[in-house]
Amino acid sequence: MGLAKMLPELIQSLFHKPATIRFPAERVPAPEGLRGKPVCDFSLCIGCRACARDCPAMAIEMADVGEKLPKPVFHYDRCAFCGQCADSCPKKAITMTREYDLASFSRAGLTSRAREGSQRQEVADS
Amino acid sequence: MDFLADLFKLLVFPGFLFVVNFGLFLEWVDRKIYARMQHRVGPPWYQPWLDTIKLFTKEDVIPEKANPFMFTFLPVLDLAAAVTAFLYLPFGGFSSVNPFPGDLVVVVFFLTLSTLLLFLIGWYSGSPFGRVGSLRAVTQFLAYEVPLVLSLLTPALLAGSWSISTIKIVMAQNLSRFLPVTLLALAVSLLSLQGKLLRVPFDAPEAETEIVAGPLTEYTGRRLAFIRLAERAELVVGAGLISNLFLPFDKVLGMLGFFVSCVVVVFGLSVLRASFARLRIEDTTLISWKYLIPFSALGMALAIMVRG
Amino acid sequence: MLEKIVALSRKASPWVAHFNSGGCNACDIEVMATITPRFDVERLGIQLKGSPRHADILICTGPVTGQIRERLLRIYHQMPQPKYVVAVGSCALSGGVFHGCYNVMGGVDQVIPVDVYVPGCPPRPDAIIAGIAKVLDKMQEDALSKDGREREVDHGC
Amino acid sequence: MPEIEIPVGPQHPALKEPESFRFEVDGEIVKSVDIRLGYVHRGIEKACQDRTWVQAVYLIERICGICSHSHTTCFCQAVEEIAGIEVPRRARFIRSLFGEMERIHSHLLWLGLAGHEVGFDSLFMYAWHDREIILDALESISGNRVNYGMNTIGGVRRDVTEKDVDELGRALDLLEERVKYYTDVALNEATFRSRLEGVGKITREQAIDLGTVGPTARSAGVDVDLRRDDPYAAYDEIPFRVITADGGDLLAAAVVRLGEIEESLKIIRYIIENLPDGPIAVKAPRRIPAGEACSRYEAPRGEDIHYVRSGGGDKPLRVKVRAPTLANINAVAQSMRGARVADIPIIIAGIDPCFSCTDRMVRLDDVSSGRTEVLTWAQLSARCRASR
Ligand code: SF4
Ligand code: SF4
Ligand code: SF4
Ligand code: SF4
Ligand code: SF4
Ligand code: SF4
Ligand code: SF4
Repeated sequence: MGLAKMLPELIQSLFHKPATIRFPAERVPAPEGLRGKPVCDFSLCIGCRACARDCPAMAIEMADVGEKLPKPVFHYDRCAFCGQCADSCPKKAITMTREYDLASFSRAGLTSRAREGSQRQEVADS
Repeated sequence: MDFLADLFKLLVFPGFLFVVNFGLFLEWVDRKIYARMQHRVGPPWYQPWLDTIKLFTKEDVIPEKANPFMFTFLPVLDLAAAVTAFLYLPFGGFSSVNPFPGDLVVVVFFLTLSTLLLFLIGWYSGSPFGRVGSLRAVTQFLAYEVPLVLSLLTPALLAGSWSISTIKIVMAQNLSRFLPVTLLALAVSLLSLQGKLLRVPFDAPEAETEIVAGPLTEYTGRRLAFIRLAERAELVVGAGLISNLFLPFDKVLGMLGFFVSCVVVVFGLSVLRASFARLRIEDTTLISWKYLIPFSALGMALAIMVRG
Repeated sequence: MLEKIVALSRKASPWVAHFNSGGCNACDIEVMATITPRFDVERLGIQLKGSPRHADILICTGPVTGQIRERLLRIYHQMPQPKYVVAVGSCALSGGVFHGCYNVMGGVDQVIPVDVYVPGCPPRPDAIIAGIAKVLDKMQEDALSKDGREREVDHGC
Repeated sequence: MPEIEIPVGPQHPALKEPESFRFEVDGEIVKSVDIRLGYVHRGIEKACQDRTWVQAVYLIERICGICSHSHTTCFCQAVEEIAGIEVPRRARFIRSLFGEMERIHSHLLWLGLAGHEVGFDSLFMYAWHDREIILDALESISGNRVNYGMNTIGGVRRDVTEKDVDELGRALDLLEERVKYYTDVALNEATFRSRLEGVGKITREQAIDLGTVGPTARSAGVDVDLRRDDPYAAYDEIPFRVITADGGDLLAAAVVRLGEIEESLKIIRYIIENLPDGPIAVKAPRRIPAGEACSRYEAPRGEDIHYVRSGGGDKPLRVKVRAPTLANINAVAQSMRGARVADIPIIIAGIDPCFSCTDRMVRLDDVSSGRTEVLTWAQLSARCRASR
């Protein structure tokens, strides 16, 4: 039993540098395996729909991007960042990037678009 | 001309503007020290001012259940009471607006008044949290008021006067002899001031996790700003009073000394806030009767003995 | 000049009320984590307030369940103008994994207007702070624009 | 003094989740409580029925973020039992590893919140600051701080690498020292202790009668722990102690939880030293053969039960979840009677509630008038009595 047990530590921390990371000015890189925004490399994708089938959040829509086969378009406003799509893809076309800072003013802005090389297309949110 | 000078005193220096700004400064000191003790960076120095400005520009809402007249009138009165209390304090080489032999009593009276106003503020806000908070504020008021007054009386006894400026002079002259004697009273008065300002461990009346924000729960915008300013002003008065009576550095260092001793007092209050858990309202009362009051009485007895 | 100060004060002193509108807890603990030493949002002037009456920003987590809807509206209406809403977590944005559940409205913006959307399940505290920082800029802009911002929602309550 | 009705929740600073308690108080004493649950009820059990087995795991994970690993492990174990899948040994060890890491983060979270409830914000800040250590470890192994997504039917999804083991070792050294410090502070700081001692007390008999589980039961002297009594994952190979105390009050709960953190640290050390080699998962079929199973798991807050039934298709026929807080909530109602208003938040916090898994509600659809009404506990029991 005692009073003010934390006092010594409290006073000590007055003389230490604070533990705060001054985000957004200062950023510590996210760990290697972070499950951030999933993106699809269309050059690998064969349009098999396995990703859309297994996505628990129905965040993947197979959309016509002007190529022969439909390609996955991600709705990040629904995505649970679980990485199942990357696991399910037989061609390893989907990678979970380390990008996590996705805040946006509108939900329409949270939809992935077709990559360079193919026709750009924006999929409006329903 | 006299009238203008008085108005200046009332509104600018040492009145309203000075008190409010100094209060906001002390709030920053308190928050910063508190944050640093928790390994955090804490708010920038201008934070309290911006908080206040923002509150003034927010929408004013009068809840349906509140009494509209009381709801508007009480916060202003609360601030007025706290500022008035300060006008009776001499500081930093300036004498008070109206020094007279019993001004210590007047200051304590105005401090008490603002607590009672807080009770009304909560009671008429029409929120159950406000009511519980108000009842607790009054219960707590009974607990800390006695030790606060007793411990403030200790230097008064030593100096043999009720006038703050006289006590101050006597204390400053005999600081090395009197300070050890008054240490006990100083500690008790810091603790009771903590209670008076409703801060941890005596923050049951505003306990966030129990009753949201107690009496302030329903207040928004300007009215909330007034109450908050009144609390800051009370902090200035409390810190000023203690620094006047116990740590009269300003007799040596002038204005700077006053600032320093106020910051020292606020530092003490912050340390208290950081190192304890909140006490239940019953325990507050109990601790007051069991420890604070006996110790403040002991402090007084010491003072009487020293004076012989 | 005065306008600028007011705008600055809006931006630099946001008080936040946090409301779980039916989420899974994870977003809530991440919101709580933003006030802890590692992230310490108090350095940005952000304070977590218990009473919606004191808040400028409502942080909402969760897909809005059938029961919570009415509460959410009530809390939103209790907040004084100008008020902003940040939806944190994918299920607050659209229902996320809870899409199609019988008791879920599917997103905070089905009930009250939302200013900033922060995806993630849960978003890292950094991402939440970035989202709040976004809304802060918007607050400043709104305060500088001609008539500030007055908006009222009527979603049938 | 007049009787005042105090609503706590659904939006209240003491509750991080929306739940509603109505207290009739007389002065500072609680006269009666009406608990109204159901604000977070999302209908997950029903939703599972139209998710595939793969998808259902992620949905189950989001029953609750704090013990997400507990729920998924419990669910996967049930499914694996139905399908007769033998989970590789390494996967079982990794499941236990995450289970213990989750326990540590959850108990530190509790300690911080308990501090916060009683106004001891320094403790809250410190505990949550050191909680980041374990969160960092979780994040760097699994890729997310809270919903780790480690489990899948048939094993785990990510392996623990050499590098992770090294980092974990360092984190353990740091945590061991900090946990000792918190144990000292939490159990010895007079003001904090006075807020816990004798508060929210239940006796051993009550704990058994009310069916409490986990630390709530163990703090009342009931020696139950599924990890020992009905081992799952790798617990049959891991030596550890079950911590019990006999106060039955919140202080005893703190003793149990802090003791469990220390024990968990030891378990983790054992696991990383004895991690077997091998595959981390076996492939599960998309269609699970017909059958049913019940699986139990010792979550940080107590026994979690999942009942799963498959009809042989690619979706579950029925999933039923009984989460620990539901078992413990009766203890809250019990110890709340006659409590002081000041103790309300800490008593609620005492069982470490998190309602997202507990929530259920009674909804009355009046077919003739088309009105929908949600009943409170009091209304429900009144109806029951009337119809008897
Ligand atoms: S990460 Fe998960 S939720 Fe997001 S798109 Fe992929 S499968 Fe769907
Ligand atoms: S699973 Fe892979 S290959 Fe198949 S559609 Fe999705 S991204 Fe393309
Ligand atoms: S977004 Fe994900 S983590 Fe956040 S509350 Fe919803 S399900 Fe939970
Ligand atoms: S009771 Fe809980 S677990 Fe069950 S469906 Fe409702 S929210 Fe989900
Ligand atoms: S599932 Fe039925 S038999 Fe089993 S513990 Fe619950 S009530 Fe008892
Ligand atoms: S007991 Fe609490 S932490 Fe565990 S699943 Fe339920 S809500 Fe989540
Ligand atoms: S006993 Fe209550 S909680 Fe359990 S299944 Fe029946 S209604 Fe639901």
